[in-house]
Amino acid sequence: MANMHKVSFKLNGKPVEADVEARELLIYTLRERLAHTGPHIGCETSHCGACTVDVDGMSVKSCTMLAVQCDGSEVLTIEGFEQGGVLHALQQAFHEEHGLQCGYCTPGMITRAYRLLKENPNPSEQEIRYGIAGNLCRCTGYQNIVKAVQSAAKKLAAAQTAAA
Amino acid sequence: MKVQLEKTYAMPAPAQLAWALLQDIEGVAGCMPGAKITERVDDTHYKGTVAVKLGPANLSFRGEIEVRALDAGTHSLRLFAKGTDSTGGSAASMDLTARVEPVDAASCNLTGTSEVSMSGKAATFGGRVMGPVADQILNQFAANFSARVQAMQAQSAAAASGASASAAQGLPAAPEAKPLNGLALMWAVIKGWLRSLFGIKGA
Amino acid sequence: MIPAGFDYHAPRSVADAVRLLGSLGPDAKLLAGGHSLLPMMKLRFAQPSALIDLGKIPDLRGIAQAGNEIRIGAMTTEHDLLQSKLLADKVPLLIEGVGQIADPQVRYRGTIGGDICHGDPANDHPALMLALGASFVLTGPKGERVVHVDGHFLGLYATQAQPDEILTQIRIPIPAAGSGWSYSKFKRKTGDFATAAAAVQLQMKGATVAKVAIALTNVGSTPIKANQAEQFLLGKAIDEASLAEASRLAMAACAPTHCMRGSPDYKTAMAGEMTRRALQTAHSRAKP
Amino acid sequence: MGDLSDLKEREDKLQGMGTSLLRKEDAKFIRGQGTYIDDIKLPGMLFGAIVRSPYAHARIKGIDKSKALASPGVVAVLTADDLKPVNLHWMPTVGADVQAVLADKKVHFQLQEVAMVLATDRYAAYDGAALVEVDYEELPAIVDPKKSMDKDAVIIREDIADKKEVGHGPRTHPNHIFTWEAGNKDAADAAFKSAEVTVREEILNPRVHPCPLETCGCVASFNKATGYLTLHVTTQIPHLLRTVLAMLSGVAESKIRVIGGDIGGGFGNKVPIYPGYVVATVASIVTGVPIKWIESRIDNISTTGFARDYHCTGELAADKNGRIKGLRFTALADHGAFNSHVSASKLPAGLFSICTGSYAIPNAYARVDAVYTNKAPGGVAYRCSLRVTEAIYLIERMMDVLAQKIGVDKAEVRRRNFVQAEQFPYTTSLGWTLDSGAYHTALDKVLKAVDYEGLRREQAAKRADPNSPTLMGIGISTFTEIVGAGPTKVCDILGIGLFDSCEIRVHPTGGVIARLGTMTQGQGHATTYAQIIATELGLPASDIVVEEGDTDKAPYGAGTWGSRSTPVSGAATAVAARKIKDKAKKIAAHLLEVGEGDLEWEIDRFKVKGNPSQAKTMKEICMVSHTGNIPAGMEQGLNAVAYYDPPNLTFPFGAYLCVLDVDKFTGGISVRRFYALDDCGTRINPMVIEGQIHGGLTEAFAVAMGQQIPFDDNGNHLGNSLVDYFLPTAMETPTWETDHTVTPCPHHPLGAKGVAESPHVGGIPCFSNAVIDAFAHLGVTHMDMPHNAFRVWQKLNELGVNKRSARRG
Repeated sequence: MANMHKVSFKLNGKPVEADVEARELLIYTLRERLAHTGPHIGCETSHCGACTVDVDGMSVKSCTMLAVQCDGSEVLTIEGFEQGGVLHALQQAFHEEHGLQCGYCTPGMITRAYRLLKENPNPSEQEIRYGIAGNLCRCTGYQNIVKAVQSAAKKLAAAQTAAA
Repeated sequence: MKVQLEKTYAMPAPAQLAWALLQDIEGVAGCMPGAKITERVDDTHYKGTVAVKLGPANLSFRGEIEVRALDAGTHSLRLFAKGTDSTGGSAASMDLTARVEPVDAASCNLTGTSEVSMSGKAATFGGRVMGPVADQILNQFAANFSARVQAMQAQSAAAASGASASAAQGLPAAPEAKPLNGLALMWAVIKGWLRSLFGIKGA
Repeated sequence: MIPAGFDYHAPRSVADAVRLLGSLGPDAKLLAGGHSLLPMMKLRFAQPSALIDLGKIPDLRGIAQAGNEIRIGAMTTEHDLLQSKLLADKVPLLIEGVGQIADPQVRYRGTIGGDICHGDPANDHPALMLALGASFVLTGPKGERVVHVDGHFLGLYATQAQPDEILTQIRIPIPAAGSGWSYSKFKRKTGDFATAAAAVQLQMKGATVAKVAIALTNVGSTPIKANQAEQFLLGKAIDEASLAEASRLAMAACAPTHCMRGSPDYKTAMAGEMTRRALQTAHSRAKP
Repeated sequence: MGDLSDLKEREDKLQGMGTSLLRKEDAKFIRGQGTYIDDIKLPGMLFGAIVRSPYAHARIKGIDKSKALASPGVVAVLTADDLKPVNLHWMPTVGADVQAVLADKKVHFQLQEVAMVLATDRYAAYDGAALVEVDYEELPAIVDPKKSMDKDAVIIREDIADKKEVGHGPRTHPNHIFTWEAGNKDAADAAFKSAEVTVREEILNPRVHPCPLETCGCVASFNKATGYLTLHVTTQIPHLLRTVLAMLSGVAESKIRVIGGDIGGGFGNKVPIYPGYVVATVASIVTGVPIKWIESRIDNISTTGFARDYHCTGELAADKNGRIKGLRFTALADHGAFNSHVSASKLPAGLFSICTGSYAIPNAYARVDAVYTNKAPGGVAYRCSLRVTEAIYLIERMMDVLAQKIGVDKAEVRRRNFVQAEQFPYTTSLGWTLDSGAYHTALDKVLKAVDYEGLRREQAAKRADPNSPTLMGIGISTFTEIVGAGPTKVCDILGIGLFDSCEIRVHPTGGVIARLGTMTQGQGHATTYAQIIATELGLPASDIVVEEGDTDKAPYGAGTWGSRSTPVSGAATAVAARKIKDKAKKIAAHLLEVGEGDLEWEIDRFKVKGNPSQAKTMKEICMVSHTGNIPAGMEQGLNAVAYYDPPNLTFPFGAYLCVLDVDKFTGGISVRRFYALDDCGTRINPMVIEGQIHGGLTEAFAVAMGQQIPFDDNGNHLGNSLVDYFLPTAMETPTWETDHTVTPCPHHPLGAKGVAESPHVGGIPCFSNAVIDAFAHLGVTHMDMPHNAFRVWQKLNELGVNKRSARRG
């Protein structure tokens, strides 16, 4: 029997703890132990990106990271995007630009786009396509997802200047 | 997923000795890297395991070996081995014909013809590595086989007029089954090539 | 698609990691970014008894210049490499190569050391290292040794690193100012290994080649240095004729196996084509 | 009152048909609050992991569970022997065959289900599965369907070796399933005999997989106390599934509840009923605790719901001007190891007979021979109706082959053979009545939009230049789809007609709940159905709730596949709404004390003709309908249910054009432009339609350029994970240009047709035609999909196009 580990990390700003086997994948801990079912499992070979979460400022495929590796980390999932009843600009934009259909890739896609815009607040279409190339969508053909990310980028920039 | 292999190795020992060893299935298996006979069902049926290790990858097969032919006339042995890996996800079988041909009084050739067939995950994901791996296994098998025939030769020499027929008895124990080691093997296989390229750096 | 059980260790220092590696035995494996190892473990091709996670050793991360070489900690991620102004300035070939590895998420986790240690000729760093003439610092119980990339890759998943050694640092001699570079990679889709790729570092003297390194990805059981193509190009101008001959010589060095990416013929042809394109691009970037 | 701005305001408030209403379903998905199958967790739930065969064909000599049972957390291991007592080790298929639920004595394809390990969690279950020891005796496998019916071919299905037929007429070989024919062979043969020109090609539609991002799975929960079975499951057909479960399990259909929940994409993969569902259900009935089974991605691609695998031959006979006189299309269909192909009972080859496409072809004959191989069963329609992609691919490819043969432009040869606008309704020589179309208009609009002549000029220039590094290809496809199965007289599954349904309840304050027999998987039903009702009843879409997929709540229907939701359930919705509107009109007349004939409808109210101030809004009527102040003898309430049996299928069509460049040296292809014009009749929500077209085109691109499930000679999969199986990322996916014309469907209450599949069905041949057009000047008439770089390079290499001129630079 493999040994157990106690991991504690910040999940969407709140401290959490779990007792896990060393082999337990982060996606499993999030979904099965911490009831965060936003991130999904799509391929298990780290190709589809449906399980994408943000760990310490990195977009990570949580099906290819062990929960024990997250001890002491800051983890952000789709559940952490809406703040005080207000949707994040990306959530709003995916809705307004029809950037989702079945919704299965959406949490991973939005979480990835979030980090992309943090690093590149004003990306070109090509930069967006390159930036979300680790996230597969079978429904939309990406065109409206690209539009959504562009529109969110504008909204966020506007908010920035307004705040400044 | 099938690969056919035919290889000939020079053995620094008389054909009779090599043939004697070839008839000793446990002994032959002992020369197979990572292989071990775990049970002798009868004279022609055995059970055993083979562990193949390549970098981080590690497959261990358990299965059966059947001696399909043992022809003293042509000094040839035909084996059929098949097994499934420990997770049940992969399976492999090998139809092997090994033949000893005298070259001169002191040396002979060991020729192996085999068809290896893979099923399951190993065939799906292992296609890219299968050729090289099978190659490595045979090369190390030949090396071990050669070492043992030479040991037998030394022994029978010591035992003055050794009867080759009984040479199979009292052999040195088969080298303990170590899993096929990718590093050591690759090193052996391409040492010559490396030397030609970069001298013997890192040897 | 769930790995078998194992023990997990996260040493905080290289010394501890080396000690653990020694004490835990041959069935323990080093864990870097995990994007090669974890999928193998999920398929249960690999079932290590223990993982030694190098991710918590700060000393193993970082990019710095020391004299005429760049030193990169083995656990530096592909993403860190891409962000590095120093590399963009001194070793642009590495940046161009890394930008074509896998996808963004994999680049956040994947490390240069892990990519090299895996000893997979399909990975991109091995050929990049060959083209750059890098050296590797291997740390073991007997201390450190520095090995040159030439001859480091012995075969599929096999390198000169001994089972008790850890790759701790990569040292890259800074290419001469004004030299050109290119990593031309042909792949089926984003996230895929190269069907074939060519890494070229080129130094011109006037109109002719003063120094050139050509290395190929995924067309043999190791990354391949196209020595004959390099030899041939010395002193030649880069033109249709020399490009044709250089790519022919590069192809002659290839020995790929068949897989879903294509036949040996095709992969060899792609290696030739990528060599040609990398040389052209490198030439266009090189200052005479 | 009544002035235009007021009318517009009231119209806008409804957000009814024709407006791009943002989707109601998005709210939960953008918050990560969807409830997909693996999100469901019930108390005491066990996880089931399936043990699968590494062999494509083998006898099972023994199964040793002992090690698995000893593994921590493992509760039970089920094999065929354990299912025998309840007689569920085999199950009937919709193809009139039987399929092993768990392998009984033999495995027939690689990764076939052999056992299920039940454990306290997923990790324990997979550990246990790895410990089940199965003793196999390998048998030779048949992978190539062309070898299935060889005299000495190994018999794949020993269990039915002596069965004379499997549903559809006599079998001529133990590995033969059926032979299906349509049209008049003699007439077609005669047309070929007298033809000035004939062309023939062998054309493969390779085995592919829909590969939705969510794999298949279920949670079965049987309550021993109440005898009530609840199945949460990834299904596109909840009601049919409930019926089949009742037939299989013996549980009364009234005590079975199937819940579709949120589905992470279907594309046909979630139509069939899979062994995993059945074993989990049986396991729950036996253990009395909930059982979850979730498929891995590898299992998904390898074992559930493949598509195509049609090995076709196309022949056309024409006069020297390219006017087609005869058509002969045949296909050898690889159905895998069991005939669980999804098809309507009377249509074993589905709708393959739509293969005359958009063209007036006087004489046609089609034939499909289906055979067994050692591959996975369960052939589905991958984002298309049954076998329609196969049919349309064949005719659209053959139109190009014909054009090349007679040296006529590929657009022109289509024009010359189109069914003319005035010919509709047009009955094809294979028996379908195309209800409407405007094919010339569509094609001409596209050619103008892309400057077709200009493109051909550019292509000619490129062909003339030996130093051009690329070959330029222009592909056209002018397809006609057949969707909306379907009229019960032609279409049934297990005897159940493929009608569909809608139940509408209007509440006193004007809120509406509508429940339908369909099952959304991302198509936006909650939005588009609401828009239909909004327009029909004059109540705002925002107050209309749509429910689907829970068989305890929704009326019976055949589900969502084959683009049937709008054609069938959309119609049912309109019909149900109109029943309510009729009753509302009576109430309005009663309240306004006028005859019904004196009333006219205006957006959201009935008003008295010539006296617009006299009116009753729908909202007012909703309340009144729940009071006593209604016409004598009338029942309270404003509810209605409609079961719609469509008089015909619908025939959406389109004209697509693709421009691409082939790298002469790598075989790599880059799509420069793709222009898609679709005509799906009345457009309910343009935004949703656009989205469906983007998605369909992307899946068409994937199929044409890279998708294939390859096998080796032993029947091993060679590419069944996303390592190899091609799902394009944002980097590979082209940018889509869309356009439309509107030709309403004459027999649909709203004039609407299906749309989601058109881009897939029409897109695939368009890509292929473009790739092959790039080689047309070199005498190439056909290249099989997928057009991946390796395969394209082989053609370049064969033709020597990839050789550089030996000029010294």
